[in-house]
Amino acid sequence: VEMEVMHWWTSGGEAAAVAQFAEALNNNTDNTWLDGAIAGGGDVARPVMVSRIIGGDPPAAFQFNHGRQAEELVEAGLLLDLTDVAEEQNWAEIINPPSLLEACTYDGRVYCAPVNIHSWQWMWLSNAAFETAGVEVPQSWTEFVETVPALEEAGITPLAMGGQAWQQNGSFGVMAIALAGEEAWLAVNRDKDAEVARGPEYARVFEAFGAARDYSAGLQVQDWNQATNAVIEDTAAAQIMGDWAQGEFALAGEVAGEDYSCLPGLGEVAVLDTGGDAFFFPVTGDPEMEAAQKELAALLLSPEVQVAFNSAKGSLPIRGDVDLTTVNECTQKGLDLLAAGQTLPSGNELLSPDTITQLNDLMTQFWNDTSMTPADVQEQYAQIIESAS
Amino acid sequence: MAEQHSVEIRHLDLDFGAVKVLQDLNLDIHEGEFLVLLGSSGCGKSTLLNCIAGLLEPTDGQIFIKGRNVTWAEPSDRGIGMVFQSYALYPQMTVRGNLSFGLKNAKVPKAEIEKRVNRAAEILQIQPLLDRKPGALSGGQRQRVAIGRALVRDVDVFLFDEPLSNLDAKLRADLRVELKRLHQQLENTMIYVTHDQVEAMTLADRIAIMKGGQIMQLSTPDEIYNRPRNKYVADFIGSPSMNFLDGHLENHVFKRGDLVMPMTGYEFAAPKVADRKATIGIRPEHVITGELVQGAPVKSEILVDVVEPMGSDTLVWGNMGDRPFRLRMDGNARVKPGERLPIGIDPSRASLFDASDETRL
Amino acid sequence: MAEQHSVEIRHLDLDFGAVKVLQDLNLDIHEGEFLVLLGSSGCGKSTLLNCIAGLLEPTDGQIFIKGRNVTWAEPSDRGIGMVFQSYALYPQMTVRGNLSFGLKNAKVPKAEIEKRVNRAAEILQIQPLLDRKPGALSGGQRQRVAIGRALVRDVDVFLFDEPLSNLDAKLRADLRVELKRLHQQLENTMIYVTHDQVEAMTLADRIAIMKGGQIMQLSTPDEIYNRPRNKYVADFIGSPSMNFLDGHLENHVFKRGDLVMPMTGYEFAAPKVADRKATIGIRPEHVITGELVQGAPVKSEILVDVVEPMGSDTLVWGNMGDRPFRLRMDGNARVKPGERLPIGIDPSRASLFDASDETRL
Amino acid sequence: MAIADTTATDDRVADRPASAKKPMRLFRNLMPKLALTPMALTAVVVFLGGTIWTVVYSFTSSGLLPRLDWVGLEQYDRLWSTTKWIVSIQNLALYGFLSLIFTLVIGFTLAAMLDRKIRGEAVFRTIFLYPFALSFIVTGLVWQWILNPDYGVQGVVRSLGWESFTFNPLNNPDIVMYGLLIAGLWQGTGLIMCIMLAGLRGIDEDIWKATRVDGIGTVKTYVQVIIPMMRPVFVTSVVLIASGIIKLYDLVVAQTSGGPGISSEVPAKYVMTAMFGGQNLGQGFAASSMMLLGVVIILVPWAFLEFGGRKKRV
Amino acid sequence: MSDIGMLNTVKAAEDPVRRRLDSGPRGARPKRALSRGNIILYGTLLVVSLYYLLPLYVMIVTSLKGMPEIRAGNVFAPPMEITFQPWVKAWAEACTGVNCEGLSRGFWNSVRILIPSVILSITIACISGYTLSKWKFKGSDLFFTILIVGAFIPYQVMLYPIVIMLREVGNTLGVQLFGSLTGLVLVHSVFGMPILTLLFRNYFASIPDELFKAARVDGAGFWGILFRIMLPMSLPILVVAMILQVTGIWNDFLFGVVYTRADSYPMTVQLNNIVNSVQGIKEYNVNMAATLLTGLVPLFIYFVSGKLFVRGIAAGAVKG
Ligand SMILES: Nc1ncnc2c1ncn2[C@@H]1O[C@H](COP(=O)(O)OP(=O)(O)OP(=O)(O)O)[C@@H](O)[C@H]1O
Ligand SMILES: Nc1ncnc2c1ncn2[C@@H]1O[C@H](COP(=O)(O)OP(=O)(O)OP(=O)(O)O)[C@@H](O)[C@H]1O
Ligand SMILES: [Mg+2]
Ligand SMILES: [Mg+2]
Repeated sequence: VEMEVMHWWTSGGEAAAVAQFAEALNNNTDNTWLDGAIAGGGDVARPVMVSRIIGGDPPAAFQFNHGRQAEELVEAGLLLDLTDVAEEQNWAEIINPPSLLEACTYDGRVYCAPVNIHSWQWMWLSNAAFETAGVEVPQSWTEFVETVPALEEAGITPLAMGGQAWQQNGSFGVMAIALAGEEAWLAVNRDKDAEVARGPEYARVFEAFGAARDYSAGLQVQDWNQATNAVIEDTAAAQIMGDWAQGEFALAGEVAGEDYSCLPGLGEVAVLDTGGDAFFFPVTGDPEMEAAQKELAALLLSPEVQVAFNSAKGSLPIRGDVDLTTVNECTQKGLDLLAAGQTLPSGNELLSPDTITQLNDLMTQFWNDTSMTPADVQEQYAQIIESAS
Repeated sequence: MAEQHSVEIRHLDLDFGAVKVLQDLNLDIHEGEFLVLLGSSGCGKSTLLNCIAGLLEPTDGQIFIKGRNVTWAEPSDRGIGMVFQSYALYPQMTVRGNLSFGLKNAKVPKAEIEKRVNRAAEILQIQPLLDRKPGALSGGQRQRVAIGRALVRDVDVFLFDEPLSNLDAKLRADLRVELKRLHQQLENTMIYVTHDQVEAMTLADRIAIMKGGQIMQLSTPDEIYNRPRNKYVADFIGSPSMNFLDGHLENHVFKRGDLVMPMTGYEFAAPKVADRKATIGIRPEHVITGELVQGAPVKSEILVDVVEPMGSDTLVWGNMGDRPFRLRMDGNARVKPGERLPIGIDPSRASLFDASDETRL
Repeated sequence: MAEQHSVEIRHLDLDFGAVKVLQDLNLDIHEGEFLVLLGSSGCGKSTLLNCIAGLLEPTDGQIFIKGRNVTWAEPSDRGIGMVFQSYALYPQMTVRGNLSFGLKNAKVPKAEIEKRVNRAAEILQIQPLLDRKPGALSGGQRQRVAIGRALVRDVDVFLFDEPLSNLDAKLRADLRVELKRLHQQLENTMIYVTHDQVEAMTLADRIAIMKGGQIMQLSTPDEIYNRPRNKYVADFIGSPSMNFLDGHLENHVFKRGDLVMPMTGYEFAAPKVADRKATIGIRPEHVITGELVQGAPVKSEILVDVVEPMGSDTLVWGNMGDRPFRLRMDGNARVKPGERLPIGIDPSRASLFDASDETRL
Repeated sequence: MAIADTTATDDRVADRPASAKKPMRLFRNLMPKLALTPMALTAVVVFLGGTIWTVVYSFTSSGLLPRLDWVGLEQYDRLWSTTKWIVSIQNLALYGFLSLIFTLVIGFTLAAMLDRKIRGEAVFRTIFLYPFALSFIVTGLVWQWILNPDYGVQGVVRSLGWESFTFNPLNNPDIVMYGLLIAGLWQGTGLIMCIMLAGLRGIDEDIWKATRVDGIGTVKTYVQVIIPMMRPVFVTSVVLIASGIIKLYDLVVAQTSGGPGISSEVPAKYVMTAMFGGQNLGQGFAASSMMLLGVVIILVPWAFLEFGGRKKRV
Repeated sequence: MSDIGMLNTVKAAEDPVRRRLDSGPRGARPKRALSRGNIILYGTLLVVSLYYLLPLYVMIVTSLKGMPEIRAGNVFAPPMEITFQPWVKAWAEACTGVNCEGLSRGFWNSVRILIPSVILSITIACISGYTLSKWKFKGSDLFFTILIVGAFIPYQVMLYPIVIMLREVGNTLGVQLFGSLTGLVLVHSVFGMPILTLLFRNYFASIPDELFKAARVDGAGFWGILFRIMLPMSLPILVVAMILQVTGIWNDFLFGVVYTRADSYPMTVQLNNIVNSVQGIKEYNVNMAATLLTGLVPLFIYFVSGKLFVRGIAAGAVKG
């Protein structure tokens, strides 16, 4: 059958990765891949996917982030139950960290096939930029802060940040884990403890976030990869961005360790959050299609496909039992953390999209409004956490 | 009453929302008659015509054409043809197309259409124009095409809504005559709306004077001109309009200040009319001037204000005492503003109205 | 040249691209004269008026107003006021605003504006309307406001472009008289464009008949009516228009078949006119009918075709031999279509034209 | 009455039997009613129905899917306590006001200029109108680029030697709305110019002549005489502009994505983000309902004046 | 030379010195081509034209540059080396997801969406406008008022209700409406309706009632009058409607992406994918080429029918 698969992977590395899926499906099964790419990210693509499902003309499969985004679709019985595939393929065993499968499980049934792990917890540094400024490449956020005057002296923007809200909120999340510590972060994000959010640990995070705002003043770009590009071109020294940024470095032919460095957990708290993408399969009522969907689900998690896909995308595989063919320094750091179980669930899994939207707005507002003090934003942040479900 | 009525209208009411445009209107039109609906703007003439044509639905009442109740019939089923003020020719069709459109709609056979169009074109002398579009026709030619459109359909009743009012004076006069000639030739019933009284007087067999959605008088032009039923009609008909003088009727003698006018020769509506306040109306063209004043039954004089020589005759606008007074004299008359002009009045040609309800006495 | 000319036009040419609308036109208008420009549609009347007003620039020639060369002057500097066919009132301003707009713009002091507006309103009797907007005025009232707009500016020359042609017949007659009265009162020069000959005849001191951008005849209404300079003018003036009969002039006797008409009493343009083909023109209202036919110098008869009773008089459309022939009779005349009507002609009131160049003999 | 009776007719005023029966009201002129069905359905089902549906669901806590669990005014509470919504409203008000004024002024001025019997009118007209053919996505993209501080206007002026020249609206929260306005005007003035031009062409020539005779200058004539006469044209224009303003979304997304920060957020974008980003349909519907309320408050009185007033039946 | 101006006139031709004129101004006032008014007028128009043309210029220039040149220079500099590679890429090579067919993939889809949508929406609007202007019945204006208010509703708000309606109607009728071309065509017709109906209604209202009445007397019915009398007179307004609809539908992204399937995405979806797909630095030249390619159809229609557009607007929009 022809399977229409909707996703928003349209940039260079992403598209190459998706092509691996398509190829695998076309080669290994009787099904054909009909690509339904929609650029512009989840906000553009999600309404399309949801409309298609509500309208009774669902695609065969669609991409969502790990987490709570699809909860309601499951509740409404619109998504295909994959439990038999999961059991057959023994997903419970192979998926690492297990939180990923949990995120796909509702009432004990499995509804999605996770395909990759993305972690936000990285800072990318341009070795050349620090060299120009005449300072050592820092090994932690604290050290990075010390190099800022030298960088500014040399006319280099210390921190590259794109103008979109999710980047600012994401960076904040990274800094929160790194600077407030795992415990406080979980208290806020998992337990919705507003007192912690108002507390001193978080105050420190907001101070740092405010400082970061100043560091980034010299560069005005919108897209994350434009910011990454500034680091690649050494006009900016660093960027806090998820591991997908590594694809851009690779595409530009840069080598980890030589041309750029990476600091998981900002070098402060070595931990990864395990967000990522998963595929969901709407109920179609067509047995033939249902079989094909299950076939695809199994295929997505098969070792070869996992390797091919994640190598291309620059993300980490969701199974611990595969080796990526060529692994650079940074990826290896990530794999090590993963193997060591140094993981946290991602914000997407803990917070509702509604809350995330509110936080995005708040953070971007703060980021762009220099008259807003860290104290202001902390209070508003606490209020959002307070009202979050 | 043996005569066949062509169009009968019974108790017709028409409202536009709250506005009552036609009120309990009754009208019988004879077979072959040329009836003119005359009235000032907004009195409901077009509305009545549109009701007859079926283009407006009456609120109440009935309409019969040739004895058939057509109150709810489609316009095309009523046996009527209509000619509009703007002619409403279909601009994208040739004259031939315009003429044959109605027939095609009625699924008349091709050959028959051809025949009828040619006959109509011949009657109206528009054969050379058949392949032109309306844009390439003069006003008069358009009017003929518009008539032709009704003609080909062999209708019983022709309806005209101010068909001449867009034309200049000269053309209007010519086409008026042509219309009259056409009526003499076709002998169809024609109902003709206008607010031009010259048209009404010259064309009509009978005139219906309308006011406020009602018919004020329905008579021959002669009767309307000479024996208007009330002051409104008297004032409306004639240009310049009738002179009115208020006074008293005492014992069949009209008195106003110095002016004493025994109404000898005047045909009263009732044999004996009681004394009352009355208004006398004298048409400007019935005022006696020049040498004839000597022999006039009643004499007076006016102070001339404005003189309008019009070639064939001369209009004099003056004042009799404090009342404006108009009169029409011969084209050769030489009168100057400021002059005192002796005049004579013939009571038998005057009209006398009750001062309160304004009906003819 | 003792008399002051109010407006002088010298060798005026005006082209719209290739179309020559005015051609070497000369015209002198006297101080205080009421001059009417009369002509059929498209003959260039409005164009000429717009040139005088400065709204169109002539291609060549000069215009003088009160002896001043204003050919290049702005419209507002020429001392003219203009009244348009559509009145062109400013719809969103009150009547007062309309009247004072030009003055305010010319920075006339407030008090002075007030004074002039009131005076104009008084002359035109529109004081109660000063605070209304044009939309709430009747046609006649609008026309007065339009005149008032020129009046307040104390202009030397009033220009009117068919100011009455949008109105219905009755109102037209009334306003005509008012205009005439206004002219008697103000004694300004007025130039008035119309294609309605009744207006021209009644209003004008002199009429200029235009055709194809040139002036055909410039004379008093009387002269134009009675002694038209050529057949075009003769045909144009008078309604219904003049009857023309082609024939031969032999030794000052007009002959056409049976009809032999010695032109005794006719004022020839030249003392001795040679024999030639000629056309005689007889006005419908100059045809002698009824008992008077007996005494008429020339007798004939016509076959009646259509009769139009018009109240005050009756138009008869008939044929003399193969030529259509119209005549105007008394309102009481009783004539029937198909009847043979004896008529009489008085050569002294006829007009005689050369058959080839159509000028008056 | 008395007169009408006698004039009309004589004897047989006694009615004839009405042989033709009055047809039933509903089935008279059936065809027009049938023909209007698609439009009536659209109006009632889609627009009215959709609106009601939206309003109803704005009182629920619908998330990704519409669900009827009532929460009263909670969504509205939250809406009005959200900074982004307030900013959106303010932005829309600012943009709407300026856009309305400038579009009318520019559209009218251009139209007036083209109406001065100039050479090359068709060329100018096409130049002013062509942006209307392009989508907002394209418009936003191009202007984003022209306003790019490094490559665009600012960069060019600086490279010409004026180093301190600053024109960077898209990255300055204080003036970002003006950056949007520049693009919006570019896209939308052409159509209004066309409408105005058509309106000017409909003005009686005599009015112009009258003002010349009165000695009134061109500009003054436009301002004091012509513009007041073009009321219907302005009404049409305002309706068109206003309907565009309320829908302002694509341009913002393409040009600024609401940034920097939330400084160029607009209500339509708020709705979209709430519904699909935040997966909170209820919130989105509440915001939509507020927008609709605004529209209705402005529009309904006008619509009734304009269309309801003069009724006419066939 | 006493009183008679008339003598002048009539005898002018014979006057030996007929062109003798007084000194002083004569004929047309001399005009300087460069009068102050003209300089201001044309100057302003030219400057404003620059503002309107600038983006087009930038688009064209950029689309002809190579990426290195774009990074080096400013947006206004003319290309030093003209390359058509971006156009080729935009049309045939640009990738989205796994497809690398550029815009060409969407072009025919757009055409397939455009033609029936334009035809259907204009047909419905035309019939509705005609009914509303010439065959009013009680309540017809109410529908119209609702419809006009509908013109103000942001499309996004109607997204879900429409999805649900299409689904339900489709289920009732037993046809696939949602996700099919039919559904999309219906949606375009619905959202085009307010403005188009307004235009048609106003236009038909400006056609004299008498013409309509004449046709009724001639026995033409509802459709006969529409097709034989009204439509042949409606070219200008049809052009306006067509231009508005072609522009709107061709440029539409939201409906195109929501109400169709991946294999029938219109060109704008491809455009969005190209423009919003970010691969390293944005390929501005390809974006611009794609933009221009996408805009070509409506632009072409504008350039061809500008004059009719103004005429149609005059007839349909101005008379309220
Ligand atoms: N569609 C309508 N809706 C409301 N009132 C109308 C309508 N048509 C006509 N009227 C009113 O009905 C009255 C009669 O109109 P009608 O057109 O019959 O007048 P008329 O006698 O033909 O006038 P005219 O000589 O100006 O043509 C007028 O007062 C007019 O305002
Ligand atoms: N702007 C113009 N361009 C070209 N030709 C014109 C223009 N204005 C008028 N004309 C032509 O000039 C001629 C005279 O026009 P004008 O308006 O002076 O006629 P008129 O005598 O006033 O006619 P009417 O009685 O119809 O008003 C006409 O043939 C007309 O077609
Ligand atoms: Mg009427
Ligand atoms: Mg004229």
